[in-house]
Amino acid sequence: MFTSKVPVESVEKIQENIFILKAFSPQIASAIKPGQFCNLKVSETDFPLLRRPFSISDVDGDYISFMFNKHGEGTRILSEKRNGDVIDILAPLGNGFTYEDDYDTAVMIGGGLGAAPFPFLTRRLKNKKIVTLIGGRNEKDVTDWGLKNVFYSTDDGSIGFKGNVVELLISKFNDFKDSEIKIFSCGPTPMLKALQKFTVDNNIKCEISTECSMACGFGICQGCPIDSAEKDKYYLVCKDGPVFDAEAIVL
Amino acid sequence: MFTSKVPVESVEKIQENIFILKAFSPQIASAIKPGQFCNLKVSETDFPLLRRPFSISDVDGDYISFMFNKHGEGTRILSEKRNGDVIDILAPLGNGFTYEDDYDTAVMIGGGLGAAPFPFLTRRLKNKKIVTLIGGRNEKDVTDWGLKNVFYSTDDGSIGFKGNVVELLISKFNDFKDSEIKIFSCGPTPMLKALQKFTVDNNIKCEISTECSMACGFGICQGCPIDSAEKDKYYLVCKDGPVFDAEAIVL
Amino acid sequence: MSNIDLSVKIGSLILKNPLMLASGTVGYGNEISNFTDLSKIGAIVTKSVSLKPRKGNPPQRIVETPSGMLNAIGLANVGLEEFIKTKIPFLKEVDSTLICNIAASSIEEYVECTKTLDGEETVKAFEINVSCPNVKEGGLIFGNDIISVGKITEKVRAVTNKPVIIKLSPNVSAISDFAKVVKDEGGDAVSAINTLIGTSFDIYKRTPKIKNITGGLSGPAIKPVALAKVLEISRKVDIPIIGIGGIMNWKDAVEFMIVGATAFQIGTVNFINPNAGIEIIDGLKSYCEQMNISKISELTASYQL
Amino acid sequence: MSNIDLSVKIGSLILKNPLMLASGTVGYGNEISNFTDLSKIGAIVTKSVSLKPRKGNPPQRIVETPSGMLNAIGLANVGLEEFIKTKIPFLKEVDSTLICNIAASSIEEYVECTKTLDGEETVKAFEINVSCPNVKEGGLIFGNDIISVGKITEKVRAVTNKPVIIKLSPNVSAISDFAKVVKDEGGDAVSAINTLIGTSFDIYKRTPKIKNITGGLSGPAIKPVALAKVLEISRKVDIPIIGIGGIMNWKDAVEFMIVGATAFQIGTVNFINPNAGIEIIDGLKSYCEQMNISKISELTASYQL
Ligand SMILES: Cc1cc2nc3c(=O)[nH]c(=O)nc-3n(C[C@H](O)[C@H](O)[C@H](O)COP(=O)(O)OP(=O)(O)OC[C@H]3O[C@@H](n4cnc5c(N)ncnc54)[C@H](O)[C@@H]3O)c2cc1C
Ligand SMILES: Cc1cc2nc3c(=O)[nH]c(=O)nc-3n(C[C@H](O)[C@H](O)[C@H](O)COP(=O)(O)OP(=O)(O)OC[C@H]3O[C@@H](n4cnc5c(N)ncnc54)[C@H](O)[C@@H]3O)c2cc1C
Ligand SMILES: Cc1cc2nc3c(=O)[nH]c(=O)nc-3n(C[C@H](O)[C@H](O)[C@H](O)COP(=O)(O)O)c2cc1C
Ligand SMILES: Cc1cc2nc3c(=O)[nH]c(=O)nc-3n(C[C@H](O)[C@H](O)[C@H](O)COP(=O)(O)O)c2cc1C
Ligand code: FES
Ligand code: FES
Repeated sequence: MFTSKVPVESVEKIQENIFILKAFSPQIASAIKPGQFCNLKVSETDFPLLRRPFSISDVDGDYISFMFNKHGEGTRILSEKRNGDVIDILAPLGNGFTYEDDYDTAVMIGGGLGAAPFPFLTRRLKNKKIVTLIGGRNEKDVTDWGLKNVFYSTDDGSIGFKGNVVELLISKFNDFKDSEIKIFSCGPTPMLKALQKFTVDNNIKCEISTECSMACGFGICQGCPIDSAEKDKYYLVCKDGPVFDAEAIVL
Repeated sequence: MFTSKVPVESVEKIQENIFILKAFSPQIASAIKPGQFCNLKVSETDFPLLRRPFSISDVDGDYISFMFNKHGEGTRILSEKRNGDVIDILAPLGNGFTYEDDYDTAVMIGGGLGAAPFPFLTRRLKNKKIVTLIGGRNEKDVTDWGLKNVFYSTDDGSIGFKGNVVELLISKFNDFKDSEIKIFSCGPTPMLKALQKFTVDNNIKCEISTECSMACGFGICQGCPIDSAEKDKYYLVCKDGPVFDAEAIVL
Repeated sequence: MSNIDLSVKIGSLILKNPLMLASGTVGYGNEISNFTDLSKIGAIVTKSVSLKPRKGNPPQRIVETPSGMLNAIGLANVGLEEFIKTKIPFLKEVDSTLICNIAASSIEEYVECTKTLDGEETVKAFEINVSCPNVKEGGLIFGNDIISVGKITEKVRAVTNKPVIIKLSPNVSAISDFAKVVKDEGGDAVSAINTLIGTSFDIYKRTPKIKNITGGLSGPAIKPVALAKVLEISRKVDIPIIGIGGIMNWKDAVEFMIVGATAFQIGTVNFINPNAGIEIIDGLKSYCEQMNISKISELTASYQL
Repeated sequence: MSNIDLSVKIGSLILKNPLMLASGTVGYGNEISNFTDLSKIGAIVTKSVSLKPRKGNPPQRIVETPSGMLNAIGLANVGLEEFIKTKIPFLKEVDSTLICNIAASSIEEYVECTKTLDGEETVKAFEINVSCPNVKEGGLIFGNDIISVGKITEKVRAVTNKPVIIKLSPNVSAISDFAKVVKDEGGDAVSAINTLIGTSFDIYKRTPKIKNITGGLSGPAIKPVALAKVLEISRKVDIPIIGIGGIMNWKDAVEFMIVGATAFQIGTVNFINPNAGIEIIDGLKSYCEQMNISKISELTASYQL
């Protein structure tokens, strides 16, 4: 873990409201793993006060990328960064995906911007088949940036399967019958909850990347508890997560 | 008085730490007079909270200019504006100089960035001689941007007269013996105080442009009092000033 | 658009909408009328007036702080006589509701001011400022003393039939105790909050930046505190609350209504955006439409805890 | 550089410099030691420890506000036993001064915790948290009650010879009254301030953003208030003050010392810049050089009013 001042290479708008910020950081690029995140100081002033947590979306050589929606003050500022601007980044944070264990097919499931960590995971996966399911409200919500073998679901059916991404998974489940799969997922809580139930009931390996409000991002503020499956115990999303085994947490 | 969203044309660094911000505003250009000021919202967010008051430094056709030092958060943000950025400006504010009355020579006296309002005054003056005295700590503090017939004074003598600008005025006073002069001044309080004493003692017409902390800039917060020569009465710098007759105020 | 009922009721006072301009932040209305249409504003609360004119504190009176500002104006005002003679006539022309804010150094002075102004038809209600942090006498000494607040409410109540609103100090442990006393003594509503006491020093001169040493903190920085005070009163005392503190936009205004405010006031934002009031009213309308709220008063204290 | 004496004294406790890490904002020191050299820090104040472990409040515990943040952690901590077994050993290795912050729901619990920890050589002083706004019992109920604060000080004082620091609540009208009681009952110093009570609501769901409904406001937003509280104590009571609230950089730290603080703590800034402590110490040194100050303790209460 370290803080580092990182120069922005580019900010690209790849969809109606989806941006990719690319920055040059050999240090972070070599230290970070898929599923881990960074905590970004979006401005050089004390405003906005807190850092903003973002998954690492891709690492390409010495370059790192973040994928984000513009919705509040922090993401607005990020979306306006220009080549040469410098961002103070705290990284690498949390525990990433465990993707090198024993299984045949990696099924990545993302709800909306939940796709963010998967380009990097896709890049790092060796000798596994990949299926990627991305869900959103409509066509504009989803992207296949950096992904492989992508199937969409949308609430309005404007692209791909009409329905949510867990329904899409269930509909495709027969395809996976003959191989052992492991699910990597990230997205809004209702989706993760449905997925968690499905995978636990069906005894499928599943890792969930979670999100919550954070102050520090590295374990000193106790601001990011998540209910654990153990009684009377919270995990900290930033330190014990953000990626958890589906069985380990209560959503 | 109105608020207006004004596009930035350019920001130019004309000295070590002196910037000119030029913006396009036919509306302000046609409404504002020398010595009046504007109150600028330097960012699009609520931070920094308050507007920043700046004299109008020049008006050229539909373009208006501000001259400033970068010293705090607000001026830092202004110095980083780029072509096309938009600034919310409240203008025209306060009372400017009375420069069309009866006298022969306009003597403009600025301490450091006190020079700011004089390019515009210089441009508007018709049928008057102009002498401009600009004082600073050293060479880097002073500029003749937009000024005419300039004489410098510096504390360290690095350029022009060695001493302060009031001493420079006194040293040149013989030159003005035969013409009626009117002094227009702006700068740090100690300088204005010395000048005020000199002009009142010698019965010279003198207008002083003052500065103080402001919130609103147009008379609603009562935040900007200045002692008046009348007993038990404050003027408001933003509404009754910022330009005052030297005799009207207590500095 | 026009189907939404924005009106609110505070005691017998009915306002066309819940937005008021806070005392001390719009003077007597004339300067700000260059920027905004005062006839659309729910109510204008005038700068605190006292029996005699007050010169106010010497400069520096204002300093910016992170997301806030400190002020120590010291209740500079023209005094009651001049107020009636020159300020009321202007305000009469404006088709808005006029609430007169009164500050005083003694209970008698509060009573005398109220009595005198009670005859002015243009004045529709009184807001009694028992909480100015920036004057030596009165102000905070009253505002932090529950017995004084009770007495002032009682005595002022006795001399007017117009709505009496008491503006409370946030610089106390339990603001709801003060609201309770106001209710018990016949006050119609409370305004919460006035500014928090704060200071700021020049680290090179080691002097306070504000001549008065301390000032009152306002602006977005205090919004969370103000919301908590309004919520505290709302949960404990059944009295209309006028929410104040750090409102910059319609979202902040909605937040105040949700935690318990019947109406709200905007202060500091007027200095930055003198048309903020109108923009906030428009924002409230759109929000109500979007949320299918037909009467804005339904919002008041609609929190789900 | 090395000529400047940065050391300060709080009762019998001597710190190598006036910078402390505030309770609850650096856990037990281990995570932050990845970013900063703890051996250079004046003192580390540990997360409030209570007799039994506390799970803390359910999420959401944190929300950002303008120039501030609200937290309602609810004193989540490992409990006294675990603290002694696993946390103190790590802190022993670090060559810094360890101050143990204690929270409790009864006077007896404060006393028992202090007694137990008194034997731990690594613990150099106690900071008694009578002012946590985020727990149902204890906390604020004590913090806003001057008699309780006096009693806690007296009882804790009786069971230890190590310096006793009482951490005061800002949510009161006259914090100096509380500081006076602490002094009278034998406390060595006061810490001021803990967080201000605040809240924040989701305007679409109408629910509090923080599950606990209210939280404690910290960060730059509260700095003016904290400075005013420190100044108030400094002007009225002769007791060492540890200044806290919104310090982001060395300038803020100097400001706190000028208004009366002997030492100061940084909290929220650790989340944003975990090396802030070291940077502030460096800034203090440069300031002292520039201002020709040879002992930093000269700064304390050097205000010119
Ligand atoms: C581990 C982790 C990884 C994340 N990865 C991504 C990513 O790759 N791409 C992406 O677009 N977003 C991601 N997020 C969410 C991202 O942090 C928020 O979108 C961002 O903080 C919003 O900031 P804002 O200033 O634009 O929004 P505002 O709403 O103005 O922010 C206000 C406050 O709320 C917090 N906040 C707002 N939304 C969220 C949220 N969804 N989760 C947590 N805190 C929030 C902010 O951090 C800030 O403190 C991640 C969050 C976490 C915890
Ligand atoms: C009528 C008027 C005309 C002015 N004209 C000019 C000009 O033409 N060029 C120029 O460089 N400066 C001018 N100033 C001063 C200018 O307003 C300040 O330099 C500017 O506000 C500093 O902002 P900051 O955020 O960079 O500094 P900060 O120090 O970060 O500002 C903090 C706060 O202090 C206030 N402040 C700081 N310095 C001053 C100051 N000298 N006077 C008043 N308030 C101050 C700011 O407005 C802000 O509220 C003028 C001031 C007034 C009142
Ligand atoms: C410059 C200034 C002057 C004020 N003067 C008064 C006053 O005369 N009487 C009063 O009751 N409140 C006064 N207030 C307090 C405001 O009415 C309001 O309660 C406070 O500013 C909080 O609201 P805000 O954060 O929206 O500004 C003043 C506030 C400011 C900033
Ligand atoms: C997340 C968080 C947790 C805190 N926990 C404690 C605590 O356990 N005990 C305590 O005495 N103070 C606690 N505090 C208060 C801080 O120690 C400090 O008094 C306060 O944050 C103000 O300082 P700051 O503005 O520098 O953060 C906590 C503050 C924060 C932000
Ligand atoms: S965000 Fe601070 S502990 Fe997790
Ligand atoms: S700055 Fe507000 S009255 Fe002058």
